[in-house]
Amino acid sequence: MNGQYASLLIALPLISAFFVPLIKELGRKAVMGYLVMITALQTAIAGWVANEVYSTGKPIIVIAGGWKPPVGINLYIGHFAALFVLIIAVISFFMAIFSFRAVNVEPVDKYAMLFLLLMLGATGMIATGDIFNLFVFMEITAISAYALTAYNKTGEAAEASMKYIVLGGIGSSFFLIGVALIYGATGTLNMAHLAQLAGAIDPTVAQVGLALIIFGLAVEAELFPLNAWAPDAYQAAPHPITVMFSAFVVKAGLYAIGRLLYLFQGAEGWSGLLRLLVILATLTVIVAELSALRQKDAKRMIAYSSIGQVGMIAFALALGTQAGVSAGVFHMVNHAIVKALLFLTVGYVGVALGGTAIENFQGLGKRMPLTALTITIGSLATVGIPLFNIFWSKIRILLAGVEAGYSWSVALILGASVVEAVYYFRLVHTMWFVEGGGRIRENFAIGVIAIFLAALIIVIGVYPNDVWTIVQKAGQDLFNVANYIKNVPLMGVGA
Amino acid sequence: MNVPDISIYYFGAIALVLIGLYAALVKKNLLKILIGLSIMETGVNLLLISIGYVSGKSAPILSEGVGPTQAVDPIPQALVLTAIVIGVATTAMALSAVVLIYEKYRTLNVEEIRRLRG
Amino acid sequence: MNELLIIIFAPLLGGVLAWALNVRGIRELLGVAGAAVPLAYLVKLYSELDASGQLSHSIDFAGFTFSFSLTHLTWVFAMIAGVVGLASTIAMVSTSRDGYEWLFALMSLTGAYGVFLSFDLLGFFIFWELMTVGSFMMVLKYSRSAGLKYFVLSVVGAFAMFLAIAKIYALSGSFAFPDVANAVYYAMGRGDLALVFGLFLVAFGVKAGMFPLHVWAPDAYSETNQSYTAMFSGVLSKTGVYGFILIYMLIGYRLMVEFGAFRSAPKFGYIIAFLGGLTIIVGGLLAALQEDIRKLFAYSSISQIGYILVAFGVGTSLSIEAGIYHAISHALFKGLFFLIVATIIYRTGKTTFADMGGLAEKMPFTFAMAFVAILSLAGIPPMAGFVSKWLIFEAVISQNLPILGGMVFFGSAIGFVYLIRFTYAVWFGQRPTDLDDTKDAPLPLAVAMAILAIPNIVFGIAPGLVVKELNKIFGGEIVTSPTLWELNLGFGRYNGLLILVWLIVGLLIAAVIYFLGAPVRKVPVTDTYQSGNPVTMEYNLTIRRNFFLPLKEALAFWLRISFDKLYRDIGAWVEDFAEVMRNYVYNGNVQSYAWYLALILLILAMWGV
Amino acid sequence: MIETALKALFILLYATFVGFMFMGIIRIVTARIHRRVGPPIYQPILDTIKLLSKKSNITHGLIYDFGILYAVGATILAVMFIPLGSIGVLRAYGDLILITFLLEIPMLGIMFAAMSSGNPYAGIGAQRALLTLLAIQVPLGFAIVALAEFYGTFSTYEIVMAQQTMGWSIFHFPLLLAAIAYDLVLQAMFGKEPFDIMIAPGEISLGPMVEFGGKHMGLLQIQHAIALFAETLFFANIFLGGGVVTAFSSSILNTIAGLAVLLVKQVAVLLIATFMGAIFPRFTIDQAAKFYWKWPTIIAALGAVLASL
Repeated sequence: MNGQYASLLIALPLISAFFVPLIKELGRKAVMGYLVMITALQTAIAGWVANEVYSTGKPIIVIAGGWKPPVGINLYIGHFAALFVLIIAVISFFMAIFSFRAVNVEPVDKYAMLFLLLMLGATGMIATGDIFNLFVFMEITAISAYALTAYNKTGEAAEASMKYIVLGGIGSSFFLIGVALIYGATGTLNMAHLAQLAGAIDPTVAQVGLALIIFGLAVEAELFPLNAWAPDAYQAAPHPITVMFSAFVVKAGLYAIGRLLYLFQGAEGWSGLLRLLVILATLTVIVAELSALRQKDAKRMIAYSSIGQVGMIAFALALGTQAGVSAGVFHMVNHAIVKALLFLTVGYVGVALGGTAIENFQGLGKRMPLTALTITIGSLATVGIPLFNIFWSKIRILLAGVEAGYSWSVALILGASVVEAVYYFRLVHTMWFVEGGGRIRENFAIGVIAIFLAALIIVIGVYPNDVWTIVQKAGQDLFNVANYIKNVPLMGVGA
Repeated sequence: MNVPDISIYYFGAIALVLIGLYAALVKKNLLKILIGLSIMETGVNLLLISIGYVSGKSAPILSEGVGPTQAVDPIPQALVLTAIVIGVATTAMALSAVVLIYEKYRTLNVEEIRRLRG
Repeated sequence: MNELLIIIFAPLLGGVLAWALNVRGIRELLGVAGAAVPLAYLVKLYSELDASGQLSHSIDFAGFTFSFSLTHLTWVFAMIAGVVGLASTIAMVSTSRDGYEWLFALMSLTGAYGVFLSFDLLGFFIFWELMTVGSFMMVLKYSRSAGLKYFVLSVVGAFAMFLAIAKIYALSGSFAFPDVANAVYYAMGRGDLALVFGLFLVAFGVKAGMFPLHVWAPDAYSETNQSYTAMFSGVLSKTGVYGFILIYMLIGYRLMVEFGAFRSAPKFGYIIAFLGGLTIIVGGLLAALQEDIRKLFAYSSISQIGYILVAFGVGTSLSIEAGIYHAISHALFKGLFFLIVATIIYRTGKTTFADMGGLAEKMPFTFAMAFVAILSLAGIPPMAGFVSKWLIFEAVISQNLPILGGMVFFGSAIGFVYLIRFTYAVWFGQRPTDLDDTKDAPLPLAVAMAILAIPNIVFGIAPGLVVKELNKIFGGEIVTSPTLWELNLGFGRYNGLLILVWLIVGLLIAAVIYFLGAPVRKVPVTDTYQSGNPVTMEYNLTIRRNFFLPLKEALAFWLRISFDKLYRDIGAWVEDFAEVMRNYVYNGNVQSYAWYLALILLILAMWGV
Repeated sequence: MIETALKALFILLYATFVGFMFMGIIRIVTARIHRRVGPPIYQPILDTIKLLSKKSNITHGLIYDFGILYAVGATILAVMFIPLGSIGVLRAYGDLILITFLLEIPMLGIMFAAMSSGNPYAGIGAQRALLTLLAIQVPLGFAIVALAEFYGTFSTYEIVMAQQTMGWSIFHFPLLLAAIAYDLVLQAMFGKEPFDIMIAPGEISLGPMVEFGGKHMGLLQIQHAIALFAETLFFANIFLGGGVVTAFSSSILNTIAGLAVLLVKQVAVLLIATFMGAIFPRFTIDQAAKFYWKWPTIIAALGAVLASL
């Protein structure tokens, strides 16, 4: 099959999103079924693409309208993008199923549309090879995220959405300024081309431009202190959407940071920017974990924990070493799985028991044993217990951190991890060893998803070899810019 | 100081961005903050346009007497068009959120809209 | 599959199956099998090990190379885990009621095996974590606060270790012990070296229960299944002890070269030894003041580990051998003690001294076991506990380290003190009437106790058995052992058999005199001298609380200093700080958040221009 | 084998007899200090015989009996390890640490027996005895450490031999300090005032001993006699040069002379303890602990540190 079919990854959700109003009349079930179908289809395509990329070892470059880059806009589906597009599709598929149970507020058709657009935006951010296109996809993601945050139509939801909009708006404005500066200096928007020219840009412009772009993305990637919207949005959004936020929306932002950072490797002042990012990432971890310590709402607690983990990924990406990037990508994968599981199960508890306050978790081990067990697995994994997947990526990140000379940072992150362990184990204790109410029947489909994710956590934890090989390739894709440039067929304009 | 004449657009654009930022940082009324955001976006768009502007050239529309060499850089203009659309969408989203907030909170003062915190 | 891997993973497998099936009977069978299989393999591998000196195995996993190695040293420690682990799991057949406990108890046993057999730092760390988690889960089930205290301190220790490992890895690019030792010796700077040492000290100190990092132990040891505590204290704390040997193996030479020696002990070792000495004293004194039977032995465990640390700190081959010997005997007698405690709690359901008394008549077998354990812990010849303590005394004092010598002497007296307290309050005196129909130990517990009691006696009378193995670790005659019964250090000799024989002679002489006298008539506890008061069972005849009140008064000043409280304060402070910070930073006002953005922009501007 | 048995028998009889004489001496000397006449020196023997020949004995159980036997057996064991002049059955194994431990463990047997009676006085007595033990252990430990470090060996016999060439231990300053501390410790080991807190006649009715009577008490008297002998002998050996006489050509004469020398030294130790005991009133237990943890500890520690230099 022709690699150009990979453009379906973008096209499918976009087109199907516009068809949602047509089937609205058929009722809620139909819309949700449609959603499940489309995401399943997307998963199939993404699986095919990933298989293609990993079996040939070559990235798929989709060139729009036959215009070769840098004039035309291209999609670059390398090892990283292939992997993450698949993750996005799979998580979306699961969440589409979860939405059946979790989303009862009308209008569902709008929900389905926005859902697909969110998936589209994240996919696009990861797949695109053009910096402005990146901005567009980022805005698509962001706007659908704003809308979905407010979807529950409560005051809190609106408030969270508003915060997200204000901060996201400022961030994207500055991102655009950065793009403008870079474009002004190089005259190109193609990433591969930019990377070629990076060394030659006026240092001040490169520095300021890159800094502003990173700043804009950092809002999306939840770096402290630009992440203040995140806990609110996570808490107020419908449960499936929270999963998506945590599992891939923020990852897309992180990916963009990583990609652009390494594209501009040649630029002056690059290492200074890295150091700043390391500081911010470390702060993110610490502040987030401390904030989670005394939360009374489990969902918010896990939201903070998610931010902390994201900080760790950012730390890994900002180390500037191959080991760090690979470890960061590994952590991205693991975190996507674990947080998907946690938000899914916690959200399910919220749906079943009417809220996610910690009191609702009392005696959950007896009330909803399967859910409690999977939450426990997710918690243990997040804390970084051996034989769970996050352990491997976490030690890799920290080893890479020390290797890169950031021992103090690693020490602080480890300290924050202690805090993390404390609040997770409090939750585990509450679930299993505090008396609670009577038994509740658990939903079959959600149980299957949760077990699947939990099994994935343990399988990767017990046998990480294969996944590690995959993420290593993805990490190289991100880190090795020379390869990236080589793979994009630039038209005529050599270095 | 040799200031190229294009600079005035840059300064204008940056000034707009800063004004917008000022509004977002200082004004307590949610609507004013959103207006600030809009101003900021306008500033950014202006900046984009001015980067592609070449003094004395015409709009990049292929027509009689306007060849590729006579036109300004078309790409920023395309970008700005996109950015404006995005800005409109954002603003619309924001305003609908504000409507909802006002319904629920009966105020637009940002200092009172803080149910989610800590 | 490689035998070493079987040794390591058999318990975990058994535990997972026991948990998953969770059928009464099968569960117990699987659990005990999980603990027995490694022991069988260890015994089987002994001859092979003797022939080759080292059995190694390595696998590539998750992009790392993990190597495992069975040496004479690790064999000894693994045997501790094997024997005590087996006894502990057999005892759990009686005291454990659900699959949860089997899973995590055996998981921690796997961790301990892994720690001992790992021959690279990463594997060591991973199994260390596994062990910590398993034991933590065992505690968490019983008490949240004890569990979290244990976990937080353990994790702080583990992370300290991890940082040290990462530092070393950044230097050497490898985790394997030989590479690490090389890299540290040739390439590590003075500052880093001190840092790594400090981090290791914290890491292993926590697990071993070294003062002032011991505060988790009393709570954690007491707030769990007491059968499991036998393993907890007997095996898991030994991993910390083993860690101190690792310090010698990996960075010891370099530390010695870099920082020199104090007297004949290396300076870094003297730090360990001195903290060990404080551990003996603090642990022992606090043990004497406990009112809960479990806590008494928890503190006692801390105190005894102090001996091992003192021995290791002195740093001669003799002293390290003595330390390992004490590790063995500590595992044996402390494991035995906790099984006794388990039996008592199992049969009476009580844990405080105030509720007990006079049980010797009702539980004669258990009391006999307790008698062995008491003699061994108190260091009465000819018991294993005496031999190891004696070796430590000789090793420490012969190195001209008087202060440490005084500390270990004090420790032996304090051992007497708290043991008599235990004996008096539990076994003797007036029995509360509700304990009148207490039964003796159930069969699994009895078997488990016997497994641990026998070596306590054998290793005391025939210390040559142990010393022969320990000498192999060092590849020389550190302690000569002309016969099985005798030890000779050159400046001191010990003969277990002679002591036994002459003790029997003495007992016979006494018995002869005794039996020459008129026969005895048994009288009840109420028929004693009470200053002329008539006494019935209504009266309380036993000192049930505050047995050592004068000691408490004499130590009043020192008892006010509590590291436990200090750590709790730090914890509370962190939580409060977190709360305040959270409320200030995430104050809910979007405008403040916008200011954060502006602030970062400002920083970027200052950094950029 | 037979020679060993004979030696052992001799040591046992000699120790028991001399020990009883010491008990008599203590009583006489104390009486004279109090301006009383006091009992005849063999009075303790008479007492013991009387106790042993009682027609009616009571027991509180197996441990009650076994504890006593254990105490006597362990004391016998201890005395075998201490060099007695040139006689010694197990002196080759007479390790300082071992003997120190062996001298302490009879108390364990007594405690077991006493506590198994369930008498509250016994409980208090046991508590006091243990705290006293705890108190004396620090200076005792330092004194032993000082000895071992000074001579570089743990063998009591070798220490005795070394003193024949180097002079008595107490003539070396570090060991003099150790000896002073050890002598203060002996006071408590003997159970003499001001450290007779554990027995405290008239206060807690002899504490651990309160329940014993008949043959149990008789056995304890024997144990006490042997222990008294062993403790003084140990002190004389390690600090006062022991009893090695080589002046005569006949080894039997040498042995007898050695025993005589030792006896003099033992009596001297005993008398010091008796004098002290006679003039001091009893401490409370915490006073005793604080005392021992202060001066004797400082003195002994100083001795140990000096000896190790």
